Amino acid sequence: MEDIINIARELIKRDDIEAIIGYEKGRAPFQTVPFFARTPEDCDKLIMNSLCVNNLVSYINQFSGKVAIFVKPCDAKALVGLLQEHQIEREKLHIIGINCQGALNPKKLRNAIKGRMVKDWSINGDKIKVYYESGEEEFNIKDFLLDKCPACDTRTPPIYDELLGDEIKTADLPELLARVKELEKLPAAEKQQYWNEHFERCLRCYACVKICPLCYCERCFVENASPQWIDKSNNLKSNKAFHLIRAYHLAGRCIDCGECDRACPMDIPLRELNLKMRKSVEEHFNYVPGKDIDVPPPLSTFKKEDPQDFIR
Amino acid sequence: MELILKKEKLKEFLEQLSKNYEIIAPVKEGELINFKSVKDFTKVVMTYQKSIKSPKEFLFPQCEELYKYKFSGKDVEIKPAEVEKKPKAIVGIHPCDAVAIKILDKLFGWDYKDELYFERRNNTLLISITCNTPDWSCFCTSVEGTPYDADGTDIHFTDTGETYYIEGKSEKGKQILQDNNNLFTEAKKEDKDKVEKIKKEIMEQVPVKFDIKKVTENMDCIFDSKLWDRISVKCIHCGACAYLCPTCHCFDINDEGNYEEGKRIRCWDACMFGHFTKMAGGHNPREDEKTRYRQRIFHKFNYYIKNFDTISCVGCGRCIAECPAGMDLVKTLQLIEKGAEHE
Amino acid sequence: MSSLYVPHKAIIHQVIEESPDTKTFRFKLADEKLHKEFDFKPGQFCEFSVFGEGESTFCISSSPTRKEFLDCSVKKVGKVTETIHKLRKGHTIGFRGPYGNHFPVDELKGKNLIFVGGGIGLAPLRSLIQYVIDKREDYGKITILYGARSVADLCYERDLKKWYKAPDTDLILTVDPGGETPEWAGKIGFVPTILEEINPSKENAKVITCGPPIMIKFTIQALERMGFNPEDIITTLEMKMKCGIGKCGRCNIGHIYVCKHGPVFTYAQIKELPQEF
Amino acid sequence: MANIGVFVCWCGSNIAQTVDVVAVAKAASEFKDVVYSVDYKYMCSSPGQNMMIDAIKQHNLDGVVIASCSPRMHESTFRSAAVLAGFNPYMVEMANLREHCSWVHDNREEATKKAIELVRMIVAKVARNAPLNKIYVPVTKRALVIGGGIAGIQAALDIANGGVEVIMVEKEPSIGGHMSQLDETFPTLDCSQCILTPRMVEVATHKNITLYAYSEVDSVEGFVGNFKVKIKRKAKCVIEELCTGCGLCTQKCPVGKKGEVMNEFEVGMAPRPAIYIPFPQAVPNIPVIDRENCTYFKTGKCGVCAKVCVAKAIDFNQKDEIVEEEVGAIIVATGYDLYPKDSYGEYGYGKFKDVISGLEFERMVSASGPTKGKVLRPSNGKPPKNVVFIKCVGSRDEKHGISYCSKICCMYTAKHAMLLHHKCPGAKAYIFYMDIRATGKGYEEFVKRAMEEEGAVYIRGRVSRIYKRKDHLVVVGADTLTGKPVEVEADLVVLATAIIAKDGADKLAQILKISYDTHNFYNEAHPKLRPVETNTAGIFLAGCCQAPKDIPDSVSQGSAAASKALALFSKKELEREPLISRVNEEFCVGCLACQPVCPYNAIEEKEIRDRKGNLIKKVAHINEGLCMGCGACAVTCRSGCIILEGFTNNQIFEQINTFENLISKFEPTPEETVAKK
Amino acid sequence: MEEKSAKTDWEPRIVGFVCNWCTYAGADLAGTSRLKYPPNVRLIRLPCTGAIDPLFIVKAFQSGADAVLVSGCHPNDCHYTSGNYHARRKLTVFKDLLEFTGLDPKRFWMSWISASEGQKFASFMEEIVTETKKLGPLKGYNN
Repeated sequence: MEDIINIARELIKRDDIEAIIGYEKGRAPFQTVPFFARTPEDCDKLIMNSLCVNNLVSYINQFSGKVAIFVKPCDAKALVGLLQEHQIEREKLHIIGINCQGALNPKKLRNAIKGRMVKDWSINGDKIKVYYESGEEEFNIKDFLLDKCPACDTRTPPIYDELLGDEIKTADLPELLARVKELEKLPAAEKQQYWNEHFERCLRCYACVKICPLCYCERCFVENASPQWIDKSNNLKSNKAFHLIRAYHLAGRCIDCGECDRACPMDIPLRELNLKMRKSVEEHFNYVPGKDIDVPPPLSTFKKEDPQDFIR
Repeated sequence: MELILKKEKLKEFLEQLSKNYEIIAPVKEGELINFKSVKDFTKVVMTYQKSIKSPKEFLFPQCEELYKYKFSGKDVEIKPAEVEKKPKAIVGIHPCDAVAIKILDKLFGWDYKDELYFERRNNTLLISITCNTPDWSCFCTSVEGTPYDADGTDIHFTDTGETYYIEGKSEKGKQILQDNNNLFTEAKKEDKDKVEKIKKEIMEQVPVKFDIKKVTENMDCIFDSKLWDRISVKCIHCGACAYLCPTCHCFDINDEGNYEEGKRIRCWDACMFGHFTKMAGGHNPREDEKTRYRQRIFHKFNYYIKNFDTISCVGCGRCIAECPAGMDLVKTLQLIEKGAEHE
Repeated sequence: MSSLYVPHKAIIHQVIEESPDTKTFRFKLADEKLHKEFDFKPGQFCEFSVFGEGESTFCISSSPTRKEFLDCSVKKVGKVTETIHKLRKGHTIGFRGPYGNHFPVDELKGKNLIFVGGGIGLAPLRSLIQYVIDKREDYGKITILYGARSVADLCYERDLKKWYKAPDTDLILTVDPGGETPEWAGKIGFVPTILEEINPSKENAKVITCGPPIMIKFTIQALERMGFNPEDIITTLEMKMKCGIGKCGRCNIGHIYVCKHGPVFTYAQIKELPQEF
Repeated sequence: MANIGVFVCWCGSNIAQTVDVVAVAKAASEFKDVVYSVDYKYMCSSPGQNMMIDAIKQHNLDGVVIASCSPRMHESTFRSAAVLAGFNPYMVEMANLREHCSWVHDNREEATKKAIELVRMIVAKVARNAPLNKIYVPVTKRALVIGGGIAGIQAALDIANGGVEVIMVEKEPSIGGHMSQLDETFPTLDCSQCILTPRMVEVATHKNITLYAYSEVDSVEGFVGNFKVKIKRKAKCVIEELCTGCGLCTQKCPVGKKGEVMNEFEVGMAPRPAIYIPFPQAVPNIPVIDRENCTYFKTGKCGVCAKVCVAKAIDFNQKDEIVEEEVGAIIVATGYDLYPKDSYGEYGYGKFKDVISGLEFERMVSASGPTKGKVLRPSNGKPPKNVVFIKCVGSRDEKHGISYCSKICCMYTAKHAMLLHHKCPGAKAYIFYMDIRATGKGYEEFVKRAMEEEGAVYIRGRVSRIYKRKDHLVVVGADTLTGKPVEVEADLVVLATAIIAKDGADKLAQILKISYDTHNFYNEAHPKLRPVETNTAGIFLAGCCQAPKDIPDSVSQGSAAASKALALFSKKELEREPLISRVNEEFCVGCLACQPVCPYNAIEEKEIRDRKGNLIKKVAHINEGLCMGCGACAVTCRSGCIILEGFTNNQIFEQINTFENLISKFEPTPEETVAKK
Repeated sequence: MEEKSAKTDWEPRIVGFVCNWCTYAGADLAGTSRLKYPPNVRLIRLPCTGAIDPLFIVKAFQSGADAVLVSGCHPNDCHYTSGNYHARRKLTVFKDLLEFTGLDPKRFWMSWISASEGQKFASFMEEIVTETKKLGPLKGYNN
């Protein structure tokens, strides 16, 4: 923690840095929220731990000047995507890479404490310690990891200007696409039922779109009134259309930060759709997003020998 | 009129009620609690922390048809929408959500009475329940509400452990209790005391976070404060807060259909969306995130008072708990409480 | 049910091309009886529907003193207006209204009226001008200053000719520099400049102005310089509207709902509002 | 909201027989926006067109739907007619009631129902059409001809003679192509060189032609009328201006004497030096140094050529050079290659010296060839007695070779048989064939002559294998006419190997952005009606790069391509269809996902600046000269900021949406009925 | 819905998005060759398969299509050189997504049909209609 405050303090003193994008502690137990430090004093509020879940890169373009940003591997992969798609200028960024061993799901933790009032919490190694009004309790971090984390193969950001700690290699990860494969096995009718139940719930609040670091369109297709491809009514028909196209637009681009999943107030498993697209793009075109800035996105290009078994 | 209902008799009570009413009650959907039209009353969850959506959608649906149109030759045929006539009973509504309905009444009733809303409203029975499981985001007590005071509802429940303590609030509510007399027993003094104790305990769980009087007083001089720039940066401009809010009521009117026929619908809209106030020519009076967030806060804590003599926030905390970007209304109001100078 | 939002059918009777991007649609409510009973005041607006496209808000640009038809003038700016521009005689549209407040026609009685309009901003003024001309004896001297970017952009040519001949009425036309044609006999210059040039008397006078925001801004500045009281300057505001009846929540400026409390405001009232329009 | 007129065509009985056209017109009259609906016997006839023109005026129409045949048939007819009525042609659309309905269905009721829906879809589309105006682009009046074979030469000369400048790019050191390798040509047996050489010289000396030999097209940018071409001029290491073409250097060059470098022109049958002129009549008649085999370049020592050159024309320091040319049209005449030698193992090509290709035979019989016109067995240099010719080697063989017919082999094999007869009196020609295809003028007679007068033995059947027996080759096959096996003891076997696309044809196609088929032959715009145009405006095809051809065909195509180019140059400005993509800059975020999908490189990054010059944002911009209107960018844009004029999202949307109409929304859906109860 | 499928006279509705140069022309050829196929298909003509947005397909399902067909030029034959390759990529992943969310794979068809393959067009239409009939009306897209 000292580290990041010191780094931030040094950076903010530089003339060319307008703000430092990081996290501060939120009011709720286990909550961290995005924070923008503009003065050395602000920097003292910065924190960095495995409860820092938000993907911060979408905030970069809120600032006109150069910013420094703390990035976890997820955020860094999003950066790669944005650089690839000309959405941010590399020169206007100072990237501080943070290794990640998996982030925690604050909601899960809140459920675990069963409504007790939390005074404070701290993270030590693979344990999280919770201090109540009276007494304290310790939990194993690995029981509270976000769904995306256990199978994540990127523990060190793929892009950074400075890295806190040493690069981490991964081994023996669980299957990332296990859930997708499980769903794929369902008969068509069950798949449809599964997704219809989820889509039916959709509020169309577009939190999934707005939180997504790669959904940067000035006008989302769903907002396009000419023509109004997707009705504004939130019925199954248009919700489904919205989600299908949303997922399709992220095909070959989604870097699996899971922010949509987290943002969705209605608990729609959006990440499963995104992972399916990831699987599809990887299987057919041998492409994994978030790795290489200089390669065009897979759906903007082609190979003559692309598979076409399904085409008659 | 205070009665006691054994918990196991709730099902029976709802069954009786369902003879005349469609029962809307909280049920579990995955991890979420949500109000739904219920037929299997064993699924009803009366004691819950926070329903993900407020039941406002049963009075003011997210999307509703205003009328249908159909071209025939050069002429258009128009067929106004009709609201289904069957009365609804919203069971298990928390006091905050119940208060919200009163707030909505004002807006839909001023000048032009919104018939679609009131047709439903007048056909809806509200059965509230004391909220005994507030969470960190709740702040009803800070906005002049309580977790147990359900003004404006017809019947109020309080979960006392083994039984429900039931108060008939409106004439309609009292009549219903009367009609189902056989299900209840008369409440005794110790029951009453118990309920009072519960209320006190819950109040302690929802400490007052700010002085709402001071906040509203300060609003008028804080419009141009730099505060808004600071707070709003984090906001990602989704509509989650507005759509989950029990008092938000902004809507959009749209035509849906094909080239020859369709319907005009109104559906919820949110002032956080960029295109909300964007005019056809491209001008947008609330172009940036700052003005949009400020509009939201001002609408709830200033404009609404000026027009309707009440704030339009009930402290349910949904906007805080569900904000994906960690925006915190309580923090904003605390800043406003401190005044413009403190930034 | 839901009659609040259900429009009346109206039939386009005539389409008048006012300028390259503006057309006036003259229509009649399909229901004869309803049309006869229909009443409104100058300055009020309506919701104009093209079924399948949506609704748009326009002021009624005709005067309630001339009841045969209702007029709406529409500038092509977006999806709905683009479709409106495709309307022809005989097409059916939807109409609901009138909504909002109106010009204080009673308060204006006996006053000298100065109308300052720019471009399509003349539309709401036209309703009032026709009204006062039709009730000529109730009002004092009338001065109309109307300008547009170019000669082609001047709207309501036929009305302008009539106003020119109306009793005790001054009509001054101007076009922005560069917008004139060789035959142009009117003034050349921006509306606020010409306003100061003709310098109408502020005695017993009320100014009613409408036009593009930038014109209004400088016109008001000019009027203040000329000593007009903010209370005597009247204008109409434009905000995005959907319902038109104070529900949908997007036309408010501060606690003021433009659709309910407006669209007509005095400059004195506007000064009190948050500058968010 | 529009005034749309619907014109339902009977097409005589073609439509009316199956579709109740009166019912269609009546149904259409009730569609939204349709103010006029009529049926007529022949809409495309002059009275039919006039009917449309009159209705446009009379009913103040702003949209027209012609419900008749395929738009591919008559769209331009009706659009042109609309122009006569002063009506925007792009407000006319067609519903295909003939090819897509009346001709493919029997049931009158169903076909009529479908016809009504087809009309409804197009009515809905037209209601969303917007008037469009043609795009005009200036034309650079210069042409580029790629390839200096006979097709390219013909095209270049025709254009140059038409008074237009031509740039000719030839890959080899000399123009002339394959034709210059031939001896005599069928069916007249006139000397190939004799007729070709004057034309080659004409190219070299024509004031309107600039010849870049030993050069290649490096890149092409721009669009019809405005191409920018970069041409790589490979270093010849000989200064052209100084060289007198005396040939002394080529004689003194120490390389090639031992046969270590073989002459490509002689199909590898003779050696050549490192500095060489491919053949004596080469144009330009200037040697080039083959740097790969030149001793000086390999070791830094030698320089004999420089020493003997009186004109001091040798320059070892010459570098490849890129020249830029601006042209308005491009003619591609890059020719062909032959099916690779080693592909037919069973015929022993490469294994047996006495198995040669047709082209090798051609060089052998040529007076200027390696054997000075004598037919000799490569194995022992003696004249052969029996020569077997095998046709369709590679051609018409889907299993091992290619599916198509190489077109010229039947004829040249007959010619070879004759030449053998002339040059080697007493030698016998055996020809194994599948069919004899002799469809040109005088061709059939020519083949007949070979059979009857020149004694060629035609055996119908395929050769199964060739093996060596002592000094001879035994050709084993079957005569499918008699059904008996055949064995010929041959001294020489000549294979009529297939014509295949030029090596690198696909690469050039990608540079030019023209399409090519699975065999890498270039695609013409229309197989019948636009045989010399490509789908890329301003690029034309001539000769074998499009498909196998004989000389007369190549020449006529060269002339045809030239006339297309000249027609293009006859206008000051080019008129282009406005059906191209446009970017909505208000919402474009400049992700440029559209850029790589554009096959024409028409998408550029554009900076949007405010009045003070500050950069607001970068957006995609479409060069309307380059855009061909494929629409790939439009669907790649996630936020729908790109629309394709003529096929806008609004138009497509309405077409799809109209579909929903079957269930009227005024009848309650089952759910609604239940809810009401 | 149930009511609809119970009807025996139900006919599937099929929307085809086809390119102007190959499949539309192939359909024309089917016409000029007088080949017969069921009348359930409505073709929407586009310049190229590369100009087909998955939104079109979703919209078609929403609008009551029981099956959707996309067809264009064979690889290498694209009038615009590469539109069909781009379409192939885009629709490969989109098809995966449709199937993942429960659409029967037999409701989305893609094919290469050239201008000379009138016969292929006709028999393909025949097959799609037959297969779709087996599946019954599509549910879950049109509510």
